[in-house]
Amino acid sequence: MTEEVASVESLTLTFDKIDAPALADVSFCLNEGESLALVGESGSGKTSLLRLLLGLLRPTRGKVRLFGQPLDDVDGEELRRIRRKCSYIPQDPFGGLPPTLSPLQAVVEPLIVTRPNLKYEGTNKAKELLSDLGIEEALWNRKLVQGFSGGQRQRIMLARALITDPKLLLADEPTSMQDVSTRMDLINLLKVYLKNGMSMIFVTHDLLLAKAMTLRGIVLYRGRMCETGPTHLLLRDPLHPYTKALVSALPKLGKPIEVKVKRRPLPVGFKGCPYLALCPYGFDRCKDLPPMKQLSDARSVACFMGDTSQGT
Amino acid sequence: MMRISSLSATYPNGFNAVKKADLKLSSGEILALVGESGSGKSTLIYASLGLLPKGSSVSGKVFFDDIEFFALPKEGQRKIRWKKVSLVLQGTMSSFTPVLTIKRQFLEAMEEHLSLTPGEAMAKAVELLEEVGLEGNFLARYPHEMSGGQKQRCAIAMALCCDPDYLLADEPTTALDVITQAEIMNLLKGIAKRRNMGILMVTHDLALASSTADEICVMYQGCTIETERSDIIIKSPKQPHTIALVRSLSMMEE
Amino acid sequence: MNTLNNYWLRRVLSSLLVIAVVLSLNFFLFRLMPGDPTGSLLDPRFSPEAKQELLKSYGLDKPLSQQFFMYVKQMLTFRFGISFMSQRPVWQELAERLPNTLLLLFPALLLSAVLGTLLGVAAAKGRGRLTEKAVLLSGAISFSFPSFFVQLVLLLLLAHAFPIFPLRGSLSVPPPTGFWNLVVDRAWHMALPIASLVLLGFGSWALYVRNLMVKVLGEDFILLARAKGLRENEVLWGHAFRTALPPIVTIFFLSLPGVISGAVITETVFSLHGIGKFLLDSVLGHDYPAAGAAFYLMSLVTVICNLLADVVYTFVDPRISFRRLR
Amino acid sequence: APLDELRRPSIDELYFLIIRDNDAQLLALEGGQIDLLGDIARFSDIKRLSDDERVKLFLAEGYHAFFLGLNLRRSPWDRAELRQSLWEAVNRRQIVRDVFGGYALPLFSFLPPASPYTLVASTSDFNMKAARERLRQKGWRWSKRGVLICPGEDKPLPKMKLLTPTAQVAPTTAEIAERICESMRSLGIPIETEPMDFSMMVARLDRRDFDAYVIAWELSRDPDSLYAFYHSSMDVPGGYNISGIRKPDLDEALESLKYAANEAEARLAAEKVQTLLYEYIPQVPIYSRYHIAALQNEWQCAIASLYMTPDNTYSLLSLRHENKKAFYWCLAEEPRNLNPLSASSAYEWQVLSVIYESLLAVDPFTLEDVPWLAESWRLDTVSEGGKEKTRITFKIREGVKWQDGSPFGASNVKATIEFLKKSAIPRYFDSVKDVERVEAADNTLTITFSGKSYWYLHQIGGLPMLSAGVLSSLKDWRRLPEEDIIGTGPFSFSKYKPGEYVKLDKNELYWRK
Amino acid sequence: MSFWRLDTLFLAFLSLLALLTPLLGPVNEAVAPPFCKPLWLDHESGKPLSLNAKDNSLSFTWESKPPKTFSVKGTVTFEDVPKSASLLLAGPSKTYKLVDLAGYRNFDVDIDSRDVLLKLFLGLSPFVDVSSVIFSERGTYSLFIASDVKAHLDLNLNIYTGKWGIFGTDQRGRDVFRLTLAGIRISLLVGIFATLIASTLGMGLGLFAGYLGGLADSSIMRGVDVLLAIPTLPILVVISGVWGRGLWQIVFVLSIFSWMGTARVVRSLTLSLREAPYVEGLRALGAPTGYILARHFIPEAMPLLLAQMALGVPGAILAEAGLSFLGLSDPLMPSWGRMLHEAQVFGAFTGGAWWLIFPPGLGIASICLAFISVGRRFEEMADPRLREMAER
Ligand SMILES: Nc1ncnc2c1ncn2[C@@H]1O[C@H](COP(=O)(O)OP(=O)(O)OP(=O)(O)O)[C@@H](O)[C@H]1O
Ligand SMILES: Nc1ncnc2c1ncn2[C@@H]1O[C@H](COP(=O)(O)OP(=O)(O)OP(=O)(O)O)[C@@H](O)[C@H]1O
Ligand SMILES: [Mg+2]
Ligand SMILES: [Mg+2]
Repeated sequence: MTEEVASVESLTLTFDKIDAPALADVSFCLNEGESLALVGESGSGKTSLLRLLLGLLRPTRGKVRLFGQPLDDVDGEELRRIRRKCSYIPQDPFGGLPPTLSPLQAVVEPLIVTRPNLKYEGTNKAKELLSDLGIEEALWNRKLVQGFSGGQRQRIMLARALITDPKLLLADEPTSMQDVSTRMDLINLLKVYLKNGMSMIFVTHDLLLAKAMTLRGIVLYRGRMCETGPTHLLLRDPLHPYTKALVSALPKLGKPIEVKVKRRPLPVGFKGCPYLALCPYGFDRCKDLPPMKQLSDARSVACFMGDTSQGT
Repeated sequence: MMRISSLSATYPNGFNAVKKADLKLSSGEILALVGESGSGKSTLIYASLGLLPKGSSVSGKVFFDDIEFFALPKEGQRKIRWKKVSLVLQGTMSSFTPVLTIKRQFLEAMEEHLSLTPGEAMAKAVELLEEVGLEGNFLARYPHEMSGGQKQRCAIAMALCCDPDYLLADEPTTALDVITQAEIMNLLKGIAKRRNMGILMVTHDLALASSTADEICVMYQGCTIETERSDIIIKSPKQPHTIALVRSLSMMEE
Repeated sequence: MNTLNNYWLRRVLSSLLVIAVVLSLNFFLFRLMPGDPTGSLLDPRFSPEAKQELLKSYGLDKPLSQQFFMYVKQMLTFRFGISFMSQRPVWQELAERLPNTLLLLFPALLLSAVLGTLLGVAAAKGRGRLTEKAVLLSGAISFSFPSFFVQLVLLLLLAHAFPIFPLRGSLSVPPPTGFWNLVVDRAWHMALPIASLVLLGFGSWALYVRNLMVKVLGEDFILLARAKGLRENEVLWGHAFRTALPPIVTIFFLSLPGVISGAVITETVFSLHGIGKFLLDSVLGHDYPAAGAAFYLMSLVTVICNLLADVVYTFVDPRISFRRLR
Repeated sequence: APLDELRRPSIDELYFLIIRDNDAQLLALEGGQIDLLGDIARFSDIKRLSDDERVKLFLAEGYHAFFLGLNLRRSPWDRAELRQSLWEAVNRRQIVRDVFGGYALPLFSFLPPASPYTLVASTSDFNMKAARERLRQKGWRWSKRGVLICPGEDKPLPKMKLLTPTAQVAPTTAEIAERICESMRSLGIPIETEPMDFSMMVARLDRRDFDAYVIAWELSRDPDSLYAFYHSSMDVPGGYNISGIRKPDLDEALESLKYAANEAEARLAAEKVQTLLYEYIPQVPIYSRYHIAALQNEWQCAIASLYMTPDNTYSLLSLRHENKKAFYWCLAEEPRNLNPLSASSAYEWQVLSVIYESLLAVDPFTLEDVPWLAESWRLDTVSEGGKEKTRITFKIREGVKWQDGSPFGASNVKATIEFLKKSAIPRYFDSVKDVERVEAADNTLTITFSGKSYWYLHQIGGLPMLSAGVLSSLKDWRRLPEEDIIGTGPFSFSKYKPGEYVKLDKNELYWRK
Repeated sequence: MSFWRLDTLFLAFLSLLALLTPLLGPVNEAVAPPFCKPLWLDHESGKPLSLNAKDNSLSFTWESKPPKTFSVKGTVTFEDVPKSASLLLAGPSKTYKLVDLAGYRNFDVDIDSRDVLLKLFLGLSPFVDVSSVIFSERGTYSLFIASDVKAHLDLNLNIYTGKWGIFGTDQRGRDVFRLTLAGIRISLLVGIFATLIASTLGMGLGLFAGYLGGLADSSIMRGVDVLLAIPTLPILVVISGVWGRGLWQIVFVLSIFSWMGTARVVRSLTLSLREAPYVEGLRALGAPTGYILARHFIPEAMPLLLAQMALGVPGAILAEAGLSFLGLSDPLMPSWGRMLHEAQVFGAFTGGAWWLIFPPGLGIASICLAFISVGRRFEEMADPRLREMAER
């Protein structure tokens, strides 16, 4: 039996001043050892979802469970105990690291926090991780405020996340600033961890990377899930028009990108399918919200398109 | 034409991040700067605009058209910034002043360099925001109320607001989904052609570089080792480092 | 939005609570203090009966609880009664002193904050240069001297040895006629006290602002602001200072009530008729109505300043949220 | 006599400039902003001013007296020989020289030196050897550490405290207290100062909760302080017999002083009392400060004597300046309350005393009574209902006008006295409480007292005269509107700008021509 | 950057002195007449004289400018009650009758040139300086008795030049130099301890209030409000009345009433800091609140705090002076603040007695400067941003 690591149920989040919800009705479940890719439009609520999962934000509606515990009910030490099984890589490498520490200190820190008794081994492990991630030894003791490149910072954040051997890794675009070869190294490193039973939620815009890293993916659009399924299928055989667009927009070596987006104006307070604005198809029915439709074990899609093929 | 000739930059701690780099960016063209992380790409950009921390030393020359940037007095340098060349920083997330609204941060640049009425400036800002796929009401937000990608798009829009002749963009699309990224790239390309703007774009995405850029420049350990037309460099990379780069990309695609 | 309203509602309510606590503390503290108001009227020819008569005429013979209710009523209705010492309405006493103190402290606080801020910013701007060293040194010196030392020396120098400024008071005697002459006269009299307070006060501001600014100036958004080709002043003030502003504002508001009670020495040295000295005198003289009212007002000012500090803080720092962290 | 030559003042405007800080006062005087500065206490100031050509300094014996008080209810102060030794153990001269630079008198009497009733002590001066010797003879011993042991006991004296005002309020007093403690310690009395807020100290004294204290008094010309300080009936909570002396023979002498029928009797009684006091020494006199005042040299014709510096009303009447008509007088404290009924501080009276006048005045040269609003008076002891009573008949001066123009007369005096008695105003409570009857006819005023005492004359003669019109419209004696500050004096109230100055104008209706 | 710079050396030196001051012995005792100038001040005035007249007369020469004061003390015993007798002091050209001894067999002489009675007796104005009148000439002086019966005398003549020690004496004749040394200890103790306690309190409570938010925040901040809003003055009076005015009471009072500002400042810093992504990252790790506060907030707040502390020590030293001003400090505790205050009260400022003012005044100032400078270095150590040229 694999155990559930994290699950969310009809999660909705609205921010104070802003009308449109940052997340609407998102549900999924992540089992032990599984890794999940979160892809989606910029601003579609990926970061917010991660923060909700960790209880850093409180949902407007819906439930979050981490390791079987509903986060609403726990607080204090209990919450921290749960959190200690997780690691989080914030999206911003420039704000995400404590400025007054050196890389080595920053990497050891999570260990000190979660398992103080491991401090000594921690330093060795941190050194190991840092050199695995290609941070030269000369930089280990320089304070972070004194200047590191974006990629370097991201790698330090990754090392920081991995050092605790988390059960669940929540990574928010952890490799966006890496060059291709470093990225490969990181992927390989992460894969080792995944093999050892770590679960992961991986936010990325790089579908290829998502495919390489994860088995399952969720596509978010304007705070709503529009498609979920095995990543390779999502890439090979996208069902939702947005996923299709994403796949087709993938830049390929040497080929010019062809994206033709035509925006369709939507009335204010439009309640229907959020993608209607960009959808090349667009039916009358799309004025209603398409429900999430289970297509097979692992795949579901929120679009009326499947229905149309059945002749409406 | 923007030209960087044998530019070297050393940080106050003595680290020589850029070594005699040479670069040429013609108007109306897009030049992609690639290279492994830490190779000095960002430093090159900062250095060429004289924005390195105090105590750093920079040598070499940077020309914007015929103007030698470092030869200018402070005031002259200031006038060139943003008006002639603008910048998208790598860490856009923390490059907005946290306590000012986006609107303010937009307008001040335009106020400084363009003689527009506030109304015109607002209209222009809204227009630019819409072009990068954000609604006009984002102007009223504070930086912390936006997602990473939204900030990045804002930063791009802001970089365009004074119609600069050159745009130096440091990984401008890392936080964007591919569609938006494609839109933005199209936008930039369009502007480059239309307004004869030269764009220097740092990226790690060789595919993106090859599909958008006219030329690609590869940096390695602070040196610019190879500059070539993009289609050529992909097919026949010369330098070993470039070869490795291209190879790892094709590996990814599998 | 709702949570925010809630927050302010609770904030105001708890401020009222603070006032209530302070009120009762004030009352009981005074009565706790050994001694009684007749002490200051000691005269060998008074017989014990005359003394008793005195207590009775002040209502001090009543039980404490009754006195307390009277006191609370007085405070809440802002009718502070008659001062023991002057036999005049306390309101009148306060009203005639308040303008002087305000005229002294507000400009002084404002000027020292402004001067200190300017210098602090200049120091941060001229990092590592002579300007910074000069500001740091002058700031430290300004902070290091006891106030009456500096004020007396200033008085001796600028009012006595070189009589540029008047020696005492807030008005010439007899006062000049005509509105503008009065204004000029007032300004001339206040110049030295205010200048001395500014001299004493700007240092801490300068040191503090410089620290904040140096940190902010190292941030990335300053780089972008520079890259935008903004004028150096715009970068310095519009971005760096604006970001460093929230704690500065807090300190400003917090230092307001403190300086009022700190005005005693200045008021003595420059013979100004102000609240500070009044406070001290009425406490020492057990002038319950006067001291009670003065402290009540001070507490009110403090509480309002605290509230203002919070309000202004939320205005100047949009990032702030008062939610409870988990 | 110079008093007869006094005329209407030549000063048109009299300003009391309020300056509280000592340094500022001095600088203001030097800068010419004030013409008269009274009560200069710091000898560094005196020295500085004595070198200054522009000012003239005056020195007078005053009514100031500074005592070391003891609690006679407690051991060891109940022992007369200890108190007597203490008298000799304190080096008054040294204190006077060091603390006042010589500008004070070592005090060897229980009345101020200027008082006509003072009996100068024959008791000896500072003599530590004699002090110790007296104690040894009476059986006192010293412990190894030099602490005194009471005869008949085996433990040295316990640690004691000397109450003193804080250095803030009274720097010299605090300083002297330190020195006195040192003297007492060298005699073997283990004592330390305990500085405290003045009113707190008064409360401790009122509760009789103290070992010893130092206190300064501004006494008066009459020896009435003796009764208040040393009569056993005053040893009640809040009473002025703080030391708690209760001696029948002293009480008897004090009573005969208090109820003396005439001056001669009073003089005799006062002598008796003081002789007894020299024996009992309920408190130890330390020093009496000279009054020192400085006047700008350009002002002429000041009236000053051995007893009074020129800061008095007579001087204000006679002062002349070649071309100045405005006079600036330093006021060292805020005159918070310009109401003669409730004003209590000396600073308030500094102002009020030139506005209000009373029936009698004191000759600055002889300290004798001189006629003022009363032209003459007579003191009789009469028998009424089997009781000896005092009757005083005043002949009231004619032609005196209130500052508002209405005439002053015997009926006004009657109204004043009756108002004071009726309202039981603390300040005047004791002065009028024995008044039985007041009769006014034409310009004669007859007052009958329930008892017999020579001092009634001074008590009534010193009352400020208030206008009957003002009194009748007064609702609460504690509040006198500014426009009702109306006296008969040489100056009339014009303006009080709190914190800055009080301005008085020449009274054009003043009765002197 | 070396730690041992001038400021640290200076403070270390002061601390050493402070440790040694108990060796000074009692400093509160008078050693010379009050208000003596420092010895090195003017060289013209001659040496003090102390002479004893055992037989009938005493002669000496005075060859410099007039002394500050002189005194004659002792006893004169006549073999019989004299009808006319007086003590005379004869100068080169004039003879002064100091006291009339007629009618006494034994006479205790106690004359001081400051006595007003002596001035009046000499027929001088009470405001002249007798010694400058009598000793206006240079030459031979003699002190003798003129009487109709034989006299035995045991008189001491002391001539003071009004100079003493390195810094002179104060109004009680105490040695200002020794007082200054002793003052170091008090000022340092009060300054350091009061600030330490206050900043620790302020820091801790401010951090917790800001970081935890909610109830913790509002209750702590309301506490702060109350403390800020209660007038400190009567409390000071009451406390000093109830507990006395010793050193530790002062430290306590100063620290209890000075932590609120720090708390509020730290809280507002915390409020903005707690939204930083890396702090969020740490919370996401399940880091204990204590850890986050200790490892990140305290270092972040440290520069601010150290700045406050560096300013706080001088502040406390000055506040102690203020308390002395209100009479709320131990009069036997010779702190610098107290010395300054006493100097002011006894007219040293207008009297031009700058040697009383400058040692404590400059002492306070130099301690404060040293603290500020050391504080700044601590700041720089704690925060590389203040140290490095991190600015662009
Ligand atoms: N302020 C600084 N002081 C010293 N060294 C610095 C500073 N900033 C950057 N460096 C170093 O300079 C080198 C180049 O940094 P730069 O930011 O230019 O890299 P980059 O090519 O932009 O890398 P990335 O793709 O990861 O952003 C890195 O090794 C970095 O550690
Ligand atoms: N503090 C906030 N206040 C108001 N709106 C916010 C706030 N934080 C995020 N949002 C909004 O919520 C939506 C989701 O934001 P989120 O950061 O989760 O997006 P994202 O999927 O991570 O995007 P990106 O890929 O660009 O980082 C965005 O539209 C954003 O503008
Ligand atoms: Mg995001
Ligand atoms: Mg970079």
